[in-house]
Amino acid sequence: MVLNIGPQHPSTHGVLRLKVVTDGEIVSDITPIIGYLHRCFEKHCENSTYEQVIPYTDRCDYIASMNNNFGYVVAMEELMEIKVPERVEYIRVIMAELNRIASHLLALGTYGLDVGAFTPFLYMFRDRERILDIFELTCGARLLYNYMWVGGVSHDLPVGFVETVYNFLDYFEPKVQEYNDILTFNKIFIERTADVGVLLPEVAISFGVSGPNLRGSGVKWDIRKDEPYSIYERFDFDVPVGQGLVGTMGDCWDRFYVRVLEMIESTKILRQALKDIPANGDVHQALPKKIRPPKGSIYRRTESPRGDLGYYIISDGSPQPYRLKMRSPAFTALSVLNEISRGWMLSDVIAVLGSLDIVLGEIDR
Amino acid sequence: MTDNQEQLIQEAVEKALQGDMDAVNNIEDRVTRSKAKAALVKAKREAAKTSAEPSSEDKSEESATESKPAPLSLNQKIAGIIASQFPGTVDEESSSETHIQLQPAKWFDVAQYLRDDPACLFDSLQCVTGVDLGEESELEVRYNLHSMTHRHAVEIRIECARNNPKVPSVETVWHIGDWFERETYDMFGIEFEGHRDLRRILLPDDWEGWPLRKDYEVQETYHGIVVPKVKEGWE
Amino acid sequence: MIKYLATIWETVTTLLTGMGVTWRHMVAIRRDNVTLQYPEERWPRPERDIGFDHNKYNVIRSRLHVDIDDCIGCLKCERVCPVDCIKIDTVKVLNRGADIPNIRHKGITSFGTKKALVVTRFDIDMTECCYCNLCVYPCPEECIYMTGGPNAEKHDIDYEFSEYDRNDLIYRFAKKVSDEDVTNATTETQEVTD
Amino acid sequence: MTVDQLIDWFPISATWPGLTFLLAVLICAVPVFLFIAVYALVVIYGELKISSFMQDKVGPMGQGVGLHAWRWGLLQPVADALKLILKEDIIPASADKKLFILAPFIVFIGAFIAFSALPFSQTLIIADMNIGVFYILAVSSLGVIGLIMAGWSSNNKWSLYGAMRSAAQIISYEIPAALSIIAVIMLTSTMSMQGIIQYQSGFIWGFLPNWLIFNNPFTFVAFFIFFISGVAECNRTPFDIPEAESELVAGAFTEYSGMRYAFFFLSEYANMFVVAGVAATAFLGGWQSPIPGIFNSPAWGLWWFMSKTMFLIFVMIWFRWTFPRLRVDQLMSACWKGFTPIALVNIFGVGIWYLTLG
Repeated sequence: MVLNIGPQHPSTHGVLRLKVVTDGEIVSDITPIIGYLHRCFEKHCENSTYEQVIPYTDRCDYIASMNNNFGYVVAMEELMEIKVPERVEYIRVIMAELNRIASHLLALGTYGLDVGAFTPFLYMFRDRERILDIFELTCGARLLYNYMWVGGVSHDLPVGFVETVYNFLDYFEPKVQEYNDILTFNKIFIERTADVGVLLPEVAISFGVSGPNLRGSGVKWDIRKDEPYSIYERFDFDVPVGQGLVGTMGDCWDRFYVRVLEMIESTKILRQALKDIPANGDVHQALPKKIRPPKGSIYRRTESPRGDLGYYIISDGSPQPYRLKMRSPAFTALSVLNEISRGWMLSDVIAVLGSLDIVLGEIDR
Repeated sequence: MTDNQEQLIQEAVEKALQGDMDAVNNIEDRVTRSKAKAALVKAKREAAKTSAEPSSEDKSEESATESKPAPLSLNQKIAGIIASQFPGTVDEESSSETHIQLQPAKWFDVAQYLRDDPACLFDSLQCVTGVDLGEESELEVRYNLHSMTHRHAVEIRIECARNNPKVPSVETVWHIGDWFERETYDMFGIEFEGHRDLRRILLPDDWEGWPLRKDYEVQETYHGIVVPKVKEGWE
Repeated sequence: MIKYLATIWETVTTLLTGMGVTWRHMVAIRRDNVTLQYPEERWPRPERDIGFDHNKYNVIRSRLHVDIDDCIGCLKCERVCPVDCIKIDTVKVLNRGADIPNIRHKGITSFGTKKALVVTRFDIDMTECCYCNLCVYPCPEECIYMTGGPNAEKHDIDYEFSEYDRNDLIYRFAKKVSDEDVTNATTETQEVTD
Repeated sequence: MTVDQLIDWFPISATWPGLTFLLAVLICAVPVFLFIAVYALVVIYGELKISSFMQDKVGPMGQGVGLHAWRWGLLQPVADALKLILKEDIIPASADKKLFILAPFIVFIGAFIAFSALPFSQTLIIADMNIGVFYILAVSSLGVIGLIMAGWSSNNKWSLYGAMRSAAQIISYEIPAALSIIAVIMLTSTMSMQGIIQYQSGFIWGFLPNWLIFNNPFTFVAFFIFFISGVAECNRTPFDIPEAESELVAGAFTEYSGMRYAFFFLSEYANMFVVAGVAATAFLGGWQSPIPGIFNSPAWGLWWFMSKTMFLIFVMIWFRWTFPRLRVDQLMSACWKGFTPIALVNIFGVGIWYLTLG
């Protein structure tokens, strides 16, 4: 029987249609059909100037838009060889890590929903709201910020920002233990996710999967550590890797638990960054008046909560990018869905789709 | 413009170059002051260009490989390996330090070789970018390869004609190639031979034209719906 | 057999810890209730000064507002807007900086620059605006800002601007003046006022 | 106050026995239906509030100008009920009309007629049959037929999935429920509900009320087996796979709307009450008071029965907002590999305990 888990479905994390061929409950083939949310991001970028592209990068992966900005801005600064003041680097790392925690909270919460647990979703969203309040404090917006510019940031940190983030961190760390109590080590949750959708490391690499999905399969690859950009080499944090505590290595539970551990790592980075952020320094100092990068091309990857977020920018000296390609991690994660959920039951397809943590805005661009 | 104004600007610009800006600022007439400033900026830019020239060559190695001690040699090494294995595929003159230019002909075997050769071990295809090099010039596909074990990356570019662009598909070498190539086909119309089911991935299947080409015009209506939505009372 | 009993034991204990968590939340509802009773309790607005040189400047992405008297029609905001949702038409004035009373045109802006253009049309389509704040930065007169922007005390911050009709969301800031008033105000020779 | 006493009470019972029987049944059925309606509103409100408290929310509070949900959201369930009644009843074009219309009523009847055997208090029972428990178990499996009809007739893949899953689940969870009731009947040696409760009067081991749950460890486990398989029978979490929101949209009721959906809703809550009622009667001593000596009048009896049942329903709501959902094959393996063997062991255990300790 061909079943359409259609574009309008409670658990497809966006506008995605899965054509599922099933006999009885067992799924034999899945073809994801995407493109419902295609907003011609790359065509828009070719007709807008370099600073106008930033609000568009926000809207690709709308759950982690700080990291999208960060990726674009790091690529541009390397193309134009701009050196950004210390304070801006620290502000950017703080914002990116806060956004990573917020994005992981959303991923874990909606995954609880896919598996049927309502309450953890609301606990995690309550904590995510606190991070959004911090963002609203800094740049006024809660979800799509247009905060990081090429060469600096739009606003300096507000008065009392560091204390607010410290309060949040003290509030947040015990909460992670609460999520573990109610969801991670819940036997029904383990039953639903252990040994389901096992992703082997070689399959993951050849499918270009990256980020928590790849680390869940045991491959220790994190761009913040292996190809350090900005000032990530100053912070010591370790890269959590799936060990198969419950089921085999690389199953849904591992991907879930890697995200939980990654949130704790992000709090470690935040504490170190907050400790030695330089107090003074004008954030607008390195902002170029007119962004006209020299002719040439660059491909730069950064670590977004979903994986390797790559920007391939080709500039021909004019204020508008000649060609801008965004390599989206969720795009590759979705391509592996068919490979790992063949032969499982219908409710497992939903569980595997949730564990891959895809965002359709980024897949369709 | 009177000559004393000109010579006033001249000496104001020299003084400003040595550092004291007030010579330019206290010219009371607005017009000459703005001209002086413009002249000053032009002078500064020439100065900057001459100084920047010598430093730009050595910094432009492949950005993602600064972890390798000898950045320049990686591309040469890989290009050398390819040239030795598949003579005649690498055209030297157009591959610069950051990328390797290849002929589309034997690209599939080169890709296979790049993945399996112990020296390269490029096991992950990071990104496939289609590029339209200009109104009437060719199209180009750029592959960014990365090796998880050696932790090094390289960029390979393949040009193909504009009228019927053909590039061999590497979908069987790296599985993600399947979707990347479908997207490049969807946006540029580059045929990837040997691809399992080459059809549009993002746009609806019966969409005419290749959107990201430079000479692309949006079709008027799609199934009767006017494509460029114009709001009334706005223009 | 032991494994069978172990899974039962593990199931019972983990389920009970989960129930314990929800019980604690249920019992402590008065302490950590999160919801806001909307019409009575409103969302607190970030009232604070972020240390900019403007007085009491706080950054908030609510509704765009334009002090039309300060607008010199330089079209910078129109050019920088990524979604082109700002439309401005201007007409040249005979002599710079002169007030034209019958079309309520003020010659000097609050920053003291003399205006050379009459802004006949300044429309912002808030349905297309993407709240990216890019138009606020380049404005030389700082006349376009999100309410609660640089001169926050003139307009208090409001974020409830939903309308029943979509066209009401197109804000027209230019002064309501008929076209021929504008043409004859700016074309016939005027005696120099200053 | 049972139906037979009511029949004798009628003067014309001799001349038209059929009419009086009909009248008596009507007189008993209408209050039960009203009770179910009011009880459903209370439980909907309870579920709203309890689930909100568990999720750090305050739930509907009736804020805003105008009536809205009055104070503390008390009118919210009324608003829900009105919404369901006033909404348009859509019958899909390709649906099998007769079955589609009939399905909700059969599901509701399955739950509704089980009320006749529930002992609300010493005197307040509609029909004190001597096969009370057996009757309830038999009748509550009627609902499955209604669900399958609903799933099949709405001609939609999702509801077919939901119907098949719910059929498999309800039928297979009747086995452990029945087996744990057998353990009870072995002790009380009567199947009539009042008889079971009478058996549970007096003290056991000194201070404990003589409820069957404290009788011996096997009946203690039998209580949990019965309760959990009861939860599975009314498709509540962690077994709510038939109408799993995240997979099957709404399972068998995807195509229903308006009044028909209200009936499914009502029958789910009625089923919850029946399961909680039987569990309270069989294991928690129905209308017996926790301190056996005092508070034993019929009025108190009603209070004790309702409070025990309501507590069990609270636990069901508590389950729903804490646990994730089991997969279908895990559900089946839990039933056949988990509950049924333990229920069988219980029966032997109770037997041996009864023989040795008397």
